[in-house]
Amino acid sequence: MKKIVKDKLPSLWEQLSSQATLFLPVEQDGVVNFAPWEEGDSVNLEALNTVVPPKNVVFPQTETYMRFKVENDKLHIEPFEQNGPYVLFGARPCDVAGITLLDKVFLQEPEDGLYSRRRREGTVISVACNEPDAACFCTSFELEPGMAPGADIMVWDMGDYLLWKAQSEKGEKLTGSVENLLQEAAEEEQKAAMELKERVTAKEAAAAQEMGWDPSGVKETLKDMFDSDIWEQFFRRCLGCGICTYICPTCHCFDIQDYSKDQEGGRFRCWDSCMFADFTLMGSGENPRPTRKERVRQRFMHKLCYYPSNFGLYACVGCGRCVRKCPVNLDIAQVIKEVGGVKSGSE
Amino acid sequence: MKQLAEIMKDIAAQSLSRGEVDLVIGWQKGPLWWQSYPAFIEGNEGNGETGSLTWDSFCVPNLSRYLLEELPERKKVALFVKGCDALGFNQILQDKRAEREKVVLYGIPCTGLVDPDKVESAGLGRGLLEVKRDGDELVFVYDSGEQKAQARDFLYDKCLTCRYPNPVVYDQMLGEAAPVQPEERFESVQELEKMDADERFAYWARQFSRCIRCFACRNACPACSCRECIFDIPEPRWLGKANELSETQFYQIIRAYHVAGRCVDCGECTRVCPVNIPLQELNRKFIKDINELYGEYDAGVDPEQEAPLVTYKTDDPAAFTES
Amino acid sequence: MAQNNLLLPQVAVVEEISTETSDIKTFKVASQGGGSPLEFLPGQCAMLSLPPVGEAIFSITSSPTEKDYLEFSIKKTGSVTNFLHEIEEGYQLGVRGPYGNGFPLEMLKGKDLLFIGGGIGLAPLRSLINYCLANRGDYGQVDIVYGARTPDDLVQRAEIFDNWPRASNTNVYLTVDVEWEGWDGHVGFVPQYMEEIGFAPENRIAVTCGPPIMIKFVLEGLERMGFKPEQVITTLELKMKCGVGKCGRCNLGDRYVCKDGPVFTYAELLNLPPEY
Amino acid sequence: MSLAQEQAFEPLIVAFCCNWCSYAGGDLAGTSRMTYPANVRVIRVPCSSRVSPNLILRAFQRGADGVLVAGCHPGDCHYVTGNYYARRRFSAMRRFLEYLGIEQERFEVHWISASEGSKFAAVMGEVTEKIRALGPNRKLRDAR
Repeated sequence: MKKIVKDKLPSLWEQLSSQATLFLPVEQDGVVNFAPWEEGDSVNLEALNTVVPPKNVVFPQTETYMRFKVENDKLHIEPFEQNGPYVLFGARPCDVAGITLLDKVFLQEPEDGLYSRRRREGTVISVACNEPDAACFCTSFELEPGMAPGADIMVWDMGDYLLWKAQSEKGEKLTGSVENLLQEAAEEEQKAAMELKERVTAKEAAAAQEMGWDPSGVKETLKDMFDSDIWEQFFRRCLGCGICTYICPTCHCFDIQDYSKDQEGGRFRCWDSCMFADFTLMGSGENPRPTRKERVRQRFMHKLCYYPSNFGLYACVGCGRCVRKCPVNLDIAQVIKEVGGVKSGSE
Repeated sequence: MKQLAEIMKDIAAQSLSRGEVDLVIGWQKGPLWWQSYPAFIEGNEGNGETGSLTWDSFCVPNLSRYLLEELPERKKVALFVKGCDALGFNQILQDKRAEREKVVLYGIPCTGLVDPDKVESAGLGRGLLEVKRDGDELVFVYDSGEQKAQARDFLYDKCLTCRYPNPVVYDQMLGEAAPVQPEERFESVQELEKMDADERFAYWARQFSRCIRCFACRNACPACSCRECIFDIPEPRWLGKANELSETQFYQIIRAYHVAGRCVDCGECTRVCPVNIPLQELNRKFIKDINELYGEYDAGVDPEQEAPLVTYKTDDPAAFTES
Repeated sequence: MAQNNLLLPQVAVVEEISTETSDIKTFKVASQGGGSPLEFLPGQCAMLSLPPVGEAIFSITSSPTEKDYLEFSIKKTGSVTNFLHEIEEGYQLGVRGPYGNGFPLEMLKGKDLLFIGGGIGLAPLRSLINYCLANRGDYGQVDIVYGARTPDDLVQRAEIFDNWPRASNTNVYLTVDVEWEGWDGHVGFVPQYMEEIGFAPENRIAVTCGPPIMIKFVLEGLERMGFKPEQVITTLELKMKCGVGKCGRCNLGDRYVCKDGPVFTYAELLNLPPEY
Repeated sequence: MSLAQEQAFEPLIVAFCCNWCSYAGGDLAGTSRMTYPANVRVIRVPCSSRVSPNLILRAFQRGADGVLVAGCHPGDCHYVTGNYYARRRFSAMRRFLEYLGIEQERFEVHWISASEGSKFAAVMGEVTEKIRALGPNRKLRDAR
């Protein structure tokens, strides 16, 4: 394992950004989000979670993929792509797990070329969490706040320095390219990091235990709960906004739209939300999910029942973003608790 | 405040059991200290759920907005209103989206609500179990003990400038009137007005560049009561779905304009914004200008009065040169 | 450039446009160099692209046995379809696909087939009907019950009045919802008419498509006639965008209608949330 | 902006003109052989109060350097009161756009009657020159 002293981080940003686009958690007006790093940006590696997860790096909120032109009644269509190598530094382990869940959707047959190319071109560096907060519950999904198996490089914040461990070929390659800034980590330093990791995991697991969260059986329970009255107590307070879906590391619904000026333009895909009234509204005026009740149910059923039935895993990583940001506290942690407490058939 | 919560529980149980209303909207406590969210209690005696009603420093969501969805299906609905909620209710009345006689309002004098972000920034969030209000002070409760602080330092900015902490409309008032001591509300607007055009543009462009287009500001707003929002209409699609600065500017300008003269200044838009865009400062610009040009007007105070942008006087001044 | 951008359409030409009803037209689409832009199965769909208006998904109404073109019967309902109804022959548009599972051809082999269609719902059925008639030996008796609101709303008139009734061992039963001047055929709703005629369920598969309300009553009627859910096939229409099971819009339980459907047996539908 | 660019800059102005007064004023300017800059694209609307802020913003998004709304003089509205409402709304809108950093001159409102052909030509000329002096507008433009 390697380490980098924190004084050298500015040099690291410079060096990394000279070889690729470097996404870092950047603070602006009190909000920390991943953004392509520029000289003078205020980097915040301490913020537990960015507001928007780094899914927008692998699956941008708006992504133009085609240009078109109508000329002399002829239609010209051309693929359009604007990417290249990038480094994502500072993703939390839950964020990395979120990307792994997106992989299952976008990389399954038929493979989504736009997404897979972005995934190939990026190197993901995860920073372990030393102090998860009350909204965190990643251990409930068998994740560890101190470890991201899906990351190319794993980094632990040890105070004055970051302990650095390459976990993949891509990670080794990037490590080699910044070797000049790294030092070998001593045995006891490595040991300290692993101890910290264990401690943090144990602490969060204990907190989850105390809150009574146990999602493990929910995917089975929910199979019989489509018609349950339980949804009544959730949907009424929902405002129908898209915060939960847009800040969720695993939500991936999108829309496809065109823009144009005169006879030229482009086609893009952009995030969309199953919480929005027009998400399933058809041209005929029919809407299979006409009210907030069906939409709220869809969101939670998809994460906790439908996705697991297809991929074996919950589409939730316990990052706590919806817990922190839902304006009316309609978060997945509460839903898990409520639906887990109701045995099938007892309704 | 515990006392007020008890009164709320009793009154909710009474009005449901007497059949006066078929739904009570109040607040309930969630598992975490900052979670107090809208609660919907129905049925005879509320099926014993009225006991879960709460009132604390986090009961911030405006309940009157829910009338848009709930009222059409109900005979009569009771809800608790803080000062800002009452203004919102009146605005919904003025917009003819609710009938006064179908609603029972229980007024709550409000001494300001606590902004969880301010608690977190002060480093008080770790291990916090509960926040209690004790007069002008807040009591932060931890496993290890309690800590006290001045409440004012932790209130939402919108509460610090609140001019109507006591409901302007109610059927029954619960508790003594709260003191009215608002700070000047147009200060930020004035600061921005002092900048030059390019600075102002850069300021707002930076704010808008963070917008994720979640529409929470619209959906939380008691003045955004259109049955079908112009931003949702597919044909013609006024608002493009791409997250582009130009589209976001379009969205935010039109959103603010649509509530100009009807915005009750409750500040919910700013509160719910996940990326800290100071949306209230957009709405307040309209309020300030309308006050200056067409006379002082407080939306939501009198639902019988006409909103300033749906009326006129023949000798109105203009903000452009008339010739 | 990515070799596998699933969302990228190819340019195709609208060779012929025929007006079916006041709000339905059929479009014949071929590659720029001629020939069908896609290979597909009956019941599959394709995404038509009309920059800058956008994309919409339609079921292919021609049979795969027609190799020179794709046909789409399209009703005016939204921005894309309104635009489509304005274009002229020779217009260039984008096509991508085919999407979806198509009808289970193996399962239909050797069976008597009962088609029940309403209005524009004939579009996907027509592909299968013509496919079966082109491979007549593989299937038993073919019965087609088709109706629309008025006689003027019936589509594919040449086929429903002439071609299909003349095919061997094939019956066509037409009906309209309301009495109409000049119409001396059956008057009444499709589901009732279907039950009036009566079809034995033995060795028969029913395939239905039409407005949701019609499908609802057809399913009930088929059940009364003794059809098992496994013998009934329908095709769903939900809002779709990507066509490849990723954008989430047509998610129905753990299925995606664009990819796992749009064709489902009634038995499969009973296991899915009723959100269609 | 370099001098060459500045000289090359031809502003694009979108003028929403009320059918009954200002558009007729424009017609009169035309039939009277008065000239005004070709930079102005006139869009005929039934009344100045029909012009929604959506239209104003859309014009800026699609490349307008300045937007003008022209209607009947207060008191002369064909629909009696339309321009009184317009006066309030566009006053609020104009100040709001300025608050967002859009120079005031880029959004103007003028009252031009059907008989004021020369005023129509003069206003179009003035507006064009003001915008020319300000330079191109990028502030609300859709850059795609």
